[in-house]
Amino acid sequence: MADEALFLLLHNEMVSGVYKSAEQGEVVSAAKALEENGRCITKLENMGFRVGQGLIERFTKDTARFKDELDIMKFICKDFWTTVFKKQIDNLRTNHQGIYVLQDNKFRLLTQMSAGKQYLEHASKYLAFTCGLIRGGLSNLGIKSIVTAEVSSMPACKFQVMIQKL
Amino acid sequence: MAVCVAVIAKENYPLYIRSIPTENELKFHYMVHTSLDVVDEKISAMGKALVDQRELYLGLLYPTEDYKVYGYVTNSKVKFVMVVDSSNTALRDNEIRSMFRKLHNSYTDVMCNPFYNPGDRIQSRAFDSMVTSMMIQVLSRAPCCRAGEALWA
Amino acid sequence: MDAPEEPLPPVIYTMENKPIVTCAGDQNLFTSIYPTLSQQLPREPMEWRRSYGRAPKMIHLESNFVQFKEELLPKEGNKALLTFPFLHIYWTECCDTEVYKATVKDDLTKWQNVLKAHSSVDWLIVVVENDAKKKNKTNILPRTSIVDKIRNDFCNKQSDRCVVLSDPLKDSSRTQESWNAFLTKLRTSLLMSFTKNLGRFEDDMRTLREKRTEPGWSFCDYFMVQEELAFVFEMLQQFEDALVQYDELDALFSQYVVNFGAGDGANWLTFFCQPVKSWDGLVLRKPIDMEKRELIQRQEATVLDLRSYLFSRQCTLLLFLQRPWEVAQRALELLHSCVQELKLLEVSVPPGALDCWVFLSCLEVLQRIEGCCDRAQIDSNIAHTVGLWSYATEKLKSLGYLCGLVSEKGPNSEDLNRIVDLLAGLGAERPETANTAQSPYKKLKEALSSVEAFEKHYLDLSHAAIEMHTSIGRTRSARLVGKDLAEFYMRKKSPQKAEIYLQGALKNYLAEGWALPITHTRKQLAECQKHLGQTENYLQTSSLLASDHHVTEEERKHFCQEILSFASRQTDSPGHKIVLPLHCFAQLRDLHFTPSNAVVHVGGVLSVDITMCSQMPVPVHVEQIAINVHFSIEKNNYRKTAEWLTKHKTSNGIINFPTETSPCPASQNNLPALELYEMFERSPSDNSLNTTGIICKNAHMLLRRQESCASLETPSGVALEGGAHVLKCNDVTLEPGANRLMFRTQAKEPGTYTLRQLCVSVGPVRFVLPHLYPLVQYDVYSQEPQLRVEPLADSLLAGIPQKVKFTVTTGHYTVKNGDSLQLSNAEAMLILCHAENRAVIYSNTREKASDVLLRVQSSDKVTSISLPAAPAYHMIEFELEVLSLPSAPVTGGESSMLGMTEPHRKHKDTQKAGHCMATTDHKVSIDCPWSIYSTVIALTFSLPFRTTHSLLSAGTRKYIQVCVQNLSELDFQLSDGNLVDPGSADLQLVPLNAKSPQHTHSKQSVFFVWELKWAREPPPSLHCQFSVGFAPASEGQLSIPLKPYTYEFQVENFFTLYNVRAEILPPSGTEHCRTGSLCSLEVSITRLSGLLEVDKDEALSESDEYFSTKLMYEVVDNSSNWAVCGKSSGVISMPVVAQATHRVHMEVMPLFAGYLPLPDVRLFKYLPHHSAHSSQLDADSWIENDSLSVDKHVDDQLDSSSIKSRGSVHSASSSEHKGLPMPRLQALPPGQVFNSSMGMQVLVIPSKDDHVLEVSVT
Amino acid sequence: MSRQANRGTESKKMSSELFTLTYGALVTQLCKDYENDEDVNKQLDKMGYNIGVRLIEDFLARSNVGRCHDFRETADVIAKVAFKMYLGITPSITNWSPAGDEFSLILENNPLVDFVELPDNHSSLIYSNLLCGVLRGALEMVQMAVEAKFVQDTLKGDGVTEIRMRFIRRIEDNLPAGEE
Repeated sequence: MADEALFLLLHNEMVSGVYKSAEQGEVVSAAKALEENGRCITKLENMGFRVGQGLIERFTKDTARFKDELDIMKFICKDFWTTVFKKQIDNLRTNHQGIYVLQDNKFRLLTQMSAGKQYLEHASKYLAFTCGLIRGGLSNLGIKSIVTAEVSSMPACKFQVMIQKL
Repeated sequence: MAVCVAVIAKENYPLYIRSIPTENELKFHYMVHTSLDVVDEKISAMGKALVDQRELYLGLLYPTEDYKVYGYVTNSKVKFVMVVDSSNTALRDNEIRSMFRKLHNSYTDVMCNPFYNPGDRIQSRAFDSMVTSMMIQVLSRAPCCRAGEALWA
Repeated sequence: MDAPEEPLPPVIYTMENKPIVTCAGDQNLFTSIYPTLSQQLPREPMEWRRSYGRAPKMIHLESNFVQFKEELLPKEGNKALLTFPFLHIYWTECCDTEVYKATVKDDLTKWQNVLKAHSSVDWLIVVVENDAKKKNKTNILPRTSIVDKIRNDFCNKQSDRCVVLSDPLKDSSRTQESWNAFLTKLRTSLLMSFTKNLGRFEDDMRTLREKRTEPGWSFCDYFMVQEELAFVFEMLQQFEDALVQYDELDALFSQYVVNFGAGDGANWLTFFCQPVKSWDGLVLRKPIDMEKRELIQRQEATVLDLRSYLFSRQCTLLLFLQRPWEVAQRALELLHSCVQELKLLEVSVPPGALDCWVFLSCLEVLQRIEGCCDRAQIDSNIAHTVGLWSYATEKLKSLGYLCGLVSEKGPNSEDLNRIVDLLAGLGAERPETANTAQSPYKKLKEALSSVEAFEKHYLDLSHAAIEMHTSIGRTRSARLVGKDLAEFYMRKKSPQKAEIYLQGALKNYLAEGWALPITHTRKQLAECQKHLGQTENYLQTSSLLASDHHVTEEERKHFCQEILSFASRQTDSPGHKIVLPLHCFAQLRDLHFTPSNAVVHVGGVLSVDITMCSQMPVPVHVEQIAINVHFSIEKNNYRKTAEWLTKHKTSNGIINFPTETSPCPASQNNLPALELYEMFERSPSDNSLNTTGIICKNAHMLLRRQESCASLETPSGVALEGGAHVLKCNDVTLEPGANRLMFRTQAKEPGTYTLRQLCVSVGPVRFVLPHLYPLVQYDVYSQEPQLRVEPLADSLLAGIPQKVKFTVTTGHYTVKNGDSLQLSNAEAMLILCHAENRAVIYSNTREKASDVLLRVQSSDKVTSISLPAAPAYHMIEFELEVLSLPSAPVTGGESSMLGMTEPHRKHKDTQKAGHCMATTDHKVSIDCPWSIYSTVIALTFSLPFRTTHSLLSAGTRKYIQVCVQNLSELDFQLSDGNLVDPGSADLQLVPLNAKSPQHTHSKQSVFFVWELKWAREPPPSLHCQFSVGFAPASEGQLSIPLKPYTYEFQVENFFTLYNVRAEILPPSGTEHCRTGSLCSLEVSITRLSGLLEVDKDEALSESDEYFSTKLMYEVVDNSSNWAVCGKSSGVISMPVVAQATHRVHMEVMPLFAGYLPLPDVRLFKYLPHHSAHSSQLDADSWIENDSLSVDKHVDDQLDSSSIKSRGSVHSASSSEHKGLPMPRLQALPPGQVFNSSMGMQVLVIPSKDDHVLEVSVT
Repeated sequence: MSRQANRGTESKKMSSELFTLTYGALVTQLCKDYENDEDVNKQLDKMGYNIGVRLIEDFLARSNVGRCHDFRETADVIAKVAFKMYLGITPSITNWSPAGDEFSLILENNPLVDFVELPDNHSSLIYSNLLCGVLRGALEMVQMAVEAKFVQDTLKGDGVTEIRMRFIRRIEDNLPAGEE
């Protein structure tokens, strides 16, 4: 059993660490800055991806084989989310065409930021890692996907999963 | 007891395959590779099955004169294949299961090693020694006459 | 007793058996009933409750009715269940008490005693009633009397043992009822008997089994017992239960074998361990194989016999149960385990015997199954049968190899012997298959009969197996069978047939990345290709194997040698080239250019270093390594290069090539990487952030992408492309592992060169890398020679020597000795050539190449600089000193306007001017040796000084002041400033300056003053020439004498005509002026000279020798210390006579206390209006100006209050004579008026009452 | 950013895998970003420090331990309370220096390195170096300048993992700014 506080701080430190190392490269233009930003996001996402792969491998060790895609998504929303964030996804929607929207009304990594607009612009930094977690988890279960995220009122946020049809 | 242990990636290439040194390993590579046919069959059949039947252990894939080939598939679609000497008739299903569990646990640890790159061949020392233990492990259990129990079972 | 004898049916062990029921008593009666009975009995099913908690079953009972005989009753115990009578029935239709007493009773008693003797309690007495019989009876007893008698004679307290059957042959409802009652009774009693007796039997059986550890216990005996039970179940059509019996026997036996393996053998087991003499496979065509059964009974069966028999029984039952596929599956397990058991029990089996047995068995099972299923079923259940097919194939194969049927020269004598022995072991064919054409027996016999026959059968089987595997998607298994087939073909020396199978398998292994199978299959393929003489393919495979680490060192060397020897062999026959992919021979690791930015000028040398990893186990000598280069003329290849550098190159200019991963499919995670970005969505209204998030830029690509199972098989048919541009390096020996190769090239045409294809030639063999990736390019550029001339300092100063830098970029031009630059001098700019000028030559990359003396010859027209010889793409740099002769721009008289009269105005001007230096440009045209056109270069020099002058007056005495301002950054030494007026002779300029040279720091000014003296009437204007020597303060002494700095200007009408004096007197009776109290201002204007030239203008009016001129005065106080009360200006007519004076009195009021300067008094010429049109405009403009200036105080020199007062006047006047020409005012030149009270001050003391002050202000 | 927004009483325990794996991902990422292991070690220590200076706040708030009077007491709190609370392990405290200004924390099992197998090319990587940083940063916030370093590591084949702590000096009440 580890303590949550430690994880939250570690995560914060990773975020600021990644962004700090990016700042070393002086920002030239707005476009460049955005690109740099993108690189940071991607880096965090990749870390999350690797973690997701590992976690899902552990968490599904003793579960029965999954029936189908939806079965897997449910697992992510319930068991996976609970083990990682100590709560379930509040709402899962899908168009049955390989797009799923996972909504968390009180996302753990955002609750530590005081709610309201003032930190909104920083919010996405704190979602990247989790996007990776989801993508990594899914990919390890054999589902290639793209995971994006969206926040409009903290600490609620949506993760969108686009499944790559094979 | 196991004469060959293999871990096979989602994409069906071997992540790890090791057989007892005394035997010609090529034979086992062929055997394991061929067994994937049945693994695929079982997995696809499994899709339709009910939850309780959807266990990870696939059971006996196919027997040959000299060997029995057992299969197991993780939720991450990684397959474990284990070849056992047929003469080892005393070996029971639940023993095979428990061996697969050990494999799975050990594999999970490998997956969690941050320096391991998922999809790469497995070179973990821990995993290696675990497999070794499976291969040299001898049956401690004396083969007492189980006939009585066998009847009316 | 004349009843016909019921023949005893013989006991045969088939499912035709029925439980036996004996019949005693009236045989004729029974015979009459029998048909109905035997037909009615099975009609209704009956529930059978079973012991041992086994599920109850509904069964249809049948039975085999036999005449009662004592010997039918089993003696002690009952081993043979089949012959066991489960029920005994006594039949009678007696209805006459006499008859009963006389015969029936005794008979019954006898019968009962026999049963009792054998303690059999399953009996029934049936009394048949017939109305017909009764008819002719006289003394009728109550119907039931006989039955009652019987009941209490025999069935004490089990009355139900006696049943009545009424009119059984009638067709009435009553008959029906009694039948039903009877049948039910019969059934139940039968079942009760079963349960009882079977139960007892099973108990005995169990006790027997428990004895199995005791010495002398025989498995075979036990086998027979349990099989008896099985038979009964089968007889009752309880196949499940029957099967269970056999499975238990099976399990029991297996367990014994296992234990035997583990060391504790039961001695009875040794019976089974006799050497195997017959191996005629399973027999499944008859329900029971009696021969084998007897063998077991006689304890002479071998393991094979036992197993065969057991399985045949299981098979039969399974087929009854409609489970053919289970038969197939069990069969396979059985065959495998048999082989194992024989090993375990160390039973001696002649070589090949087992193979025969298995082969036959497989086919037997398959045929048996086919016998009872239709095609469709079979096809949909291949998964179950295919195992047997391939097992059979395998076995036949090994038989073939064993018996020398797979060699092209056929079996030898000992092979033949072996065949004979094997066939002997089959014995004669079984009768039941004797007339089936394709019986397993026949197949085997035939297959072993000849090489051809064998081949036919083997191929049939293999193809069947492959077909089946593929049909159910077991491609891998199919491949494997295919490989066996390939091996077979190779043995048969027909590689052309083998190839496709090997290729197919290899493809599959490559796709799934199984290294060892790949290697192994490749080796086979290599052999195959060699036989086929497919040189190219063979060499390719060889190279792959030579570079394969799963192959032993020797083998690698061997395959490598194959290539080399081929190469050496083929050298004599040119033309024919063999093209192979490079990657299996060597791999490109990295590449880097010098210069590292991969940009060279035409003619420059570029070297390319590559690291190539040879995969070969031995050093390989290579004639040539060539890189084809694609050339494209690229515009602006600089930009391109730049971006290319950033994209593809690490700073050190090294390009790394991805190493081909060893056979591990590229298919996994080779997706393009995600490109995520932060997303900010602002609300359109106020652009406040309302959503942030993460988006994926390249989602479309990722999602569209299909999972490609990328085979690693390189596309053969690599095109060898020839190109004009090739980088070569010849005769290198590639050591195993990393090798560094260097290519040098001299850059020719400018453009972009892309490295395309790399080709290594070993004899006629070409190892080709078709495309270098990532993109590798270098750029060649060409540059025009050019000359650049630029000042060393940021700006050049005129007048003093300045350094100028010349830079010649040679570009493609080579500077030869004698080449020179011809400068055509500009007259105002000199080129100072010193004793020695040095030129430095740099290479393109800015390294100093050499340092040479520069010759500069200068004539008055041209200066020629002879350049040092310099190669192309170099730079020559040298410096020259130039001097631009200073010349102040001639400043017009307007600057003389800046007089003492308006000091503040002057001040403002200087501000406006700022500190920017005046500049002069000098154009120099230069002829360069590389061009027929001359280059024109403009050099801009700025004047270090700015000069202004002013005229100063003291009464009639006049002074000229010259101010020299140093604008440059340098400090200067100014010496012997001098002012002359060459024009007027009699005028002298008396300098009032220090003789010593003056030092002026940057941004400082120096002033020079001269007094004007003249004897007679002064000239109306002066033409002054100011000159001063100067030198930079820093330099000690200069190479050349510098020209002095000169400045020319003009001064006009400087002679004083009027003197103006103003005076303010306190109000009478007071000693001082007070604020707010009116004081009187006395202005007196005095003419200082008689009529002069300058007076001659319109203003001048003459009346008989008496001249006067009109002047206008005006009192202005712009310090607004004073309020001018009443009229502040006026026009006077001034007599043009020396000392003529005009006084004016005015009233002013001081607004402040203290020493106040006097208000200004200004004097203008007042010109009458009879002059031209223009004048009037002037006047208008003047008025306009003033009235305008009232509104917006643009002109600070006019005091608002005074204007107000004056403005009113004018507005009046203007309204009076509208449109009429107005008089004009003309300012008097500053020199002409001298204000003697300038700078005077009056003491004003504050008044007691302030309110006046306020008044005055408003 | 307000750290530890919710000082809620709700269980703060979570699957240690998440933490362990996340840390692993971080380390490997750093290994990609920096050429040599020394730089990675530095970076880890620095990040640890930043975590430490924040963690102490949470620690003091949740474990109601008062101000420690001497280094020994501090050592106890670290081992028995802090490690227990955050990593669920209780290292033993051993070999005090005679001066009482140095001691060792012995970790029988270090949750950070579950599953980890160091590849040979990272021999000089101090995998768990973050911990040293955390200790340093946290103690600095309570006016203690210490030095923490690994002297044994199971990853390197040692029997146990040992962190050596050395007390440097007491810091007067001018708080150093975190190495932001």
